[in-house]
Amino acid sequence: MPLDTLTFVIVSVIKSAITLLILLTAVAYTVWLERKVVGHMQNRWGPTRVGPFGLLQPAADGIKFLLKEDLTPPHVYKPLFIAAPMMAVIFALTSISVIPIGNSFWIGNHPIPLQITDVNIGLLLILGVTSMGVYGVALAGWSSNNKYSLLGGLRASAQMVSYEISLGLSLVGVLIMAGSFSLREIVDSQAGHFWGFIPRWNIFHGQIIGFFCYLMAAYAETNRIPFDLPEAETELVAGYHTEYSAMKFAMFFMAEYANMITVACLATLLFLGGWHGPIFGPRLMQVLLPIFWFVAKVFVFLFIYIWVRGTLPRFRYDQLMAFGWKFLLPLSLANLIATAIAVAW
Amino acid sequence: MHLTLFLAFGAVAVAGAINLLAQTHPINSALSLIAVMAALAGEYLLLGAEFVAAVQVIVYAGAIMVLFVFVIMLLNAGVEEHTKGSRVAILLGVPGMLLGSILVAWVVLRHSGTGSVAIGALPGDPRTIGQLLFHDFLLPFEITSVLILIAIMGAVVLASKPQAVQKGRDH
Amino acid sequence: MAHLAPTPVVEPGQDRTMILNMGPQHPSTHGVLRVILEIDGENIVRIMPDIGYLHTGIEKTCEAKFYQQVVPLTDRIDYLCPMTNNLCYVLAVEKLLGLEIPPKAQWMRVLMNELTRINSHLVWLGTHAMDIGALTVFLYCFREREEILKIFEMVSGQRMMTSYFRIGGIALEPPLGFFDRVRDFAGYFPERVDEYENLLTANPIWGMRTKGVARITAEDAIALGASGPTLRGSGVDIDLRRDMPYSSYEKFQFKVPIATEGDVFARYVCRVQELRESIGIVRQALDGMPEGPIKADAPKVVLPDREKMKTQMEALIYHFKIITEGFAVPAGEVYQAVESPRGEMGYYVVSDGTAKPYRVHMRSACLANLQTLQTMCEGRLLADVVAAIGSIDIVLGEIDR
Amino acid sequence: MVPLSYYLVLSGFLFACGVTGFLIKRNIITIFMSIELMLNGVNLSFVAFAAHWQSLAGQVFVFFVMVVAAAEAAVGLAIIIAVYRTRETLNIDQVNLLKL
Amino acid sequence: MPLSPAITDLEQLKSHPAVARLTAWNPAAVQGVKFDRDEMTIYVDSAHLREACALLRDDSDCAFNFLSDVTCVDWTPAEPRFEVVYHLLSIPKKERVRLKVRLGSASPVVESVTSVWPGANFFEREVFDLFGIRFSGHPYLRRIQMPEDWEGHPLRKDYPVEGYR
Repeated sequence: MPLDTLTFVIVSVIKSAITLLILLTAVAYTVWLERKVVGHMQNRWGPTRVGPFGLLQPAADGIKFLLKEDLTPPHVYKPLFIAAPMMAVIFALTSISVIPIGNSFWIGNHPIPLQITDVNIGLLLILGVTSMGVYGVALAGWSSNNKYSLLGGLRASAQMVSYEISLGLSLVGVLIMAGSFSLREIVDSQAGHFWGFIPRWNIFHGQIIGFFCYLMAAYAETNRIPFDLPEAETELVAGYHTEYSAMKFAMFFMAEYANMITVACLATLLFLGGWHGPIFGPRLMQVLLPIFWFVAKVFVFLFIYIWVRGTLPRFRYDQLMAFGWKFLLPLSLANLIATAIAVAW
Repeated sequence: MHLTLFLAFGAVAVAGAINLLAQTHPINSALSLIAVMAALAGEYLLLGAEFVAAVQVIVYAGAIMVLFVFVIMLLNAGVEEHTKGSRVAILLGVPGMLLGSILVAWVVLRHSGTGSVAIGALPGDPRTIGQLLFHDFLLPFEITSVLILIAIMGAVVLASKPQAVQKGRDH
Repeated sequence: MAHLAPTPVVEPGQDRTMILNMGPQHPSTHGVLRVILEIDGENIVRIMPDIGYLHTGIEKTCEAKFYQQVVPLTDRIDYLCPMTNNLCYVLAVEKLLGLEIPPKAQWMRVLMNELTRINSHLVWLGTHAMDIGALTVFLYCFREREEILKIFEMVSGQRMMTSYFRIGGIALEPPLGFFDRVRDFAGYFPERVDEYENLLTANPIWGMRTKGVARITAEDAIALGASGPTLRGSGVDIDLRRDMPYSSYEKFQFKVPIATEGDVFARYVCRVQELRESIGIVRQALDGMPEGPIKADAPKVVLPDREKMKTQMEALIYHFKIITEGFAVPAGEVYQAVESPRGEMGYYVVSDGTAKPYRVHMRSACLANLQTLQTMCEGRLLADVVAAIGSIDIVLGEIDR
Repeated sequence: MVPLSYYLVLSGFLFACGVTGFLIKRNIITIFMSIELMLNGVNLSFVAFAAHWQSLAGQVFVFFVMVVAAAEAAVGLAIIIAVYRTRETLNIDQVNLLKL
Repeated sequence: MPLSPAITDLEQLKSHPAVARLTAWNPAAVQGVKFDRDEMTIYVDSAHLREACALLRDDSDCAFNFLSDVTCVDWTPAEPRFEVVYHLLSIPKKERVRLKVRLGSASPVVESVTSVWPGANFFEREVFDLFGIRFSGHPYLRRIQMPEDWEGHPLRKDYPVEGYR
């Protein structure tokens, strides 16, 4: 094997491992954050017992999930029942691979981009992988051989397919503005300021409606309140994961939060200017600040997620479909046409 | 390297295709087909057709096959039933398929074995494809968009419940 | 009213439909209600409630107890409004005995009864909102409910199973600081109701989920025996507190909220307005609380005060007799109904002249209200069943007894 | 470097599998999936030829095939649902009459 | 508030609208009346119960349009053993009346009032379940509180309260 291929493989493996580590930690602490924030919104404390501020709670949860008895009900369709959570988690984790979290930095003469791989169709790759994510949910619902699960699975697949269209169309506006599928180039197109102080992010650059559509569609894609019908616990017990327990359940759980993080990263890259922000200070600071801005924006987006969860009730199934097809889809189409006209001018 | 990857993806595709035939439950067949499609997306990537690969995953695996799975779940399709005719079809069809593919392989390998493609041989980036699609192939593009519109309408009409049935339910 | 007739067979009527068992272990059937649904996709074709999973035979148990021993049992029927059940039972027995209750006891009963109503409505609002997905309202409601439970504990020593009302009056003189605490609560509670309404009433999603959903007309509601907010939400103006007053409710000023739409939202509006009216009644009760004894002057029925018992021979004898052999109640029968948070709570007590009731029957508002579910839900969506069950505010303890 | 013929053999095999599935399968949905498999086989040869001749037109044809496949899936599945509604079976042997 | 003795004389209570209406309709339907502790009780002949209920519901003077409750009392060993008790409420007049039907122990059957008030459904099922009274014409007379395979009717006075079944 030639040397540069070897280097490529080694660097990729290292980066994948690091990304996976960071992502899983982020997933764990997003759960913690959600419990804490929703707790405070609801006059509770959230986790406090394990570690300071309950910071070790995710570890405790993980141990609990690992040590719990892994039940497989007798009437399930076993191969898919086992495969479904794996599919969910694999697709959720894969999509993070093309997300850049900052500028490249240099080790010697080698530029190390802060992402696993920089492909020039990065955005399409994410869309493709997330569109596969529906299989985990749908097959879990079907293979559980449980009526509630089946309804959850049906709801999930219908919902995710429907909202994917709006999701894709809401992104096209940004693509037209940036003229590229590469996430790095999209972020670079958002550098600079209007009149010296308003950052040139897409959200301030005529894509506010696009951002709104993206937000709604993304909530629906990740099955979060107010679109959490596939797992609406008060109607469908737990929807598609009714029959799951222990680590298999934890996989769905991880997949949901990993998807949330992916969506938040994507929103940051596409609408909120990625890692752009004021850069100052010594050289080390200049390397770290973009990452900080990126993480801060992702955090804000996640916070909105949690905030909405603490506030809104849930749609009904027909209303959800009507909202997706009759409101969100025309709106994102209109946004797309308006953007195209504006850019062509 | 190229050959190894080609063979790996090819093996997945072949295994998926055979599994599609071998499985009796439609959901297993659907999953095998998804595997075939994902493997083909890999082949496209090897050929440098990145955009096609992405669209293959998004459209085929992410949309069309989800519809299939959805319908299988909706209709609660069970294991296939076999009739006398179908057994004959299997007896004749499988050897026929093997024979046919061996024949095709022999002819192809024999007569066009000279050409070869390199990894990433195509300039398959979205920009050039877009140029081609919206300039040279504009008319076919528009016609397909009309086609898909008609298909959508047809699907809506077909899948909506007949009026008589709906009235009968309002008791 | 042919459409109100039940469709009982538990088999799918059509080939495309499927039978879904909702409950008895299901997060939104509020206990152990089992609802058998026949669904076509997400549409409800038929719905049939199945009850009895919490049947404890309280009516039978009552027949083996002395009259005063039945009071703690009544707490356990509807565990969300124990005092209302206490009140209804003691009113019935007092009517059988022909007892005169001193004004302070009556006003205390009104005060506690209205707090109980608020308590029950808070649980309803929280769980109903949670069924529809608004998690936060649940915890907000339980924050206020906690304060009410603390008030209950202060006055009766128990948070839920209070047994505070006794035949002939109330159990104990309210402790020091009790009225201040209630006044404090009544002071800030209206703001808290505003808080709940901020989260729900004008929320478009909440409106979409509740307006026009699970509609029932006034005629159907009356025919099915619905009562309370379920009936008033359909525009029937009846409230037993105002129309057939008991325990000196006629001395209080309050409005009876009515809504005409008959949907989930109408019932929601009725109950939320009732929260505000109830706190108004609590204030009036605090302001006009009369002085005087808290127990009727009937030594053979009412337990003597502790101090009298320790100092007077006669009181000790009465105490001993009441505890060991109860008190005889003149033969006869009484049906006493009160307006519980859920509707018409009625106690039918039959006496044969002995110290134990011959028959105690509870008319459960929920049992009748539950029958409306069929009319409300057929032809609607699965998620509407959850909203409808939430909106009729059932308590399985009361339904099954 | 992979010979073009390898791609064509793979493509031909997938197509043959599709044809066989079309013939031997009894479930309408599976038959339908076999058609998709054939289309996929053809797509592969399109892309391979495009790479071989360094012409993008082959790729463009793949898009058109995908669009047709999508339209076909939508209409076909709708037909399957309609057929299932009236006949309550998915077995092709029992759906061989044009009317009920 | 001393108790006044119950009035059971039909003539004295003629002025009550429900009594007046029922006697005017069919004197044989009214077997007796009782006015005790401000509550009106009318003993109705079991054969005429459903019609009497429909009459009281639809009559504009009475307008007892709301069925509050259906229950039963077991007076064993007396005969007739069962008293099925109906509590009616007039929402427009804010009045109550109690109808009673006496049933013998041999085969306690009474007409169902579900055709008058669909809401009687659960109440009658409960009475059937716990007392074993049969309601003819009830659309779905099955046990409601007890399990389907339960033996006996627990609220009857002769049902054992101790020991194991």
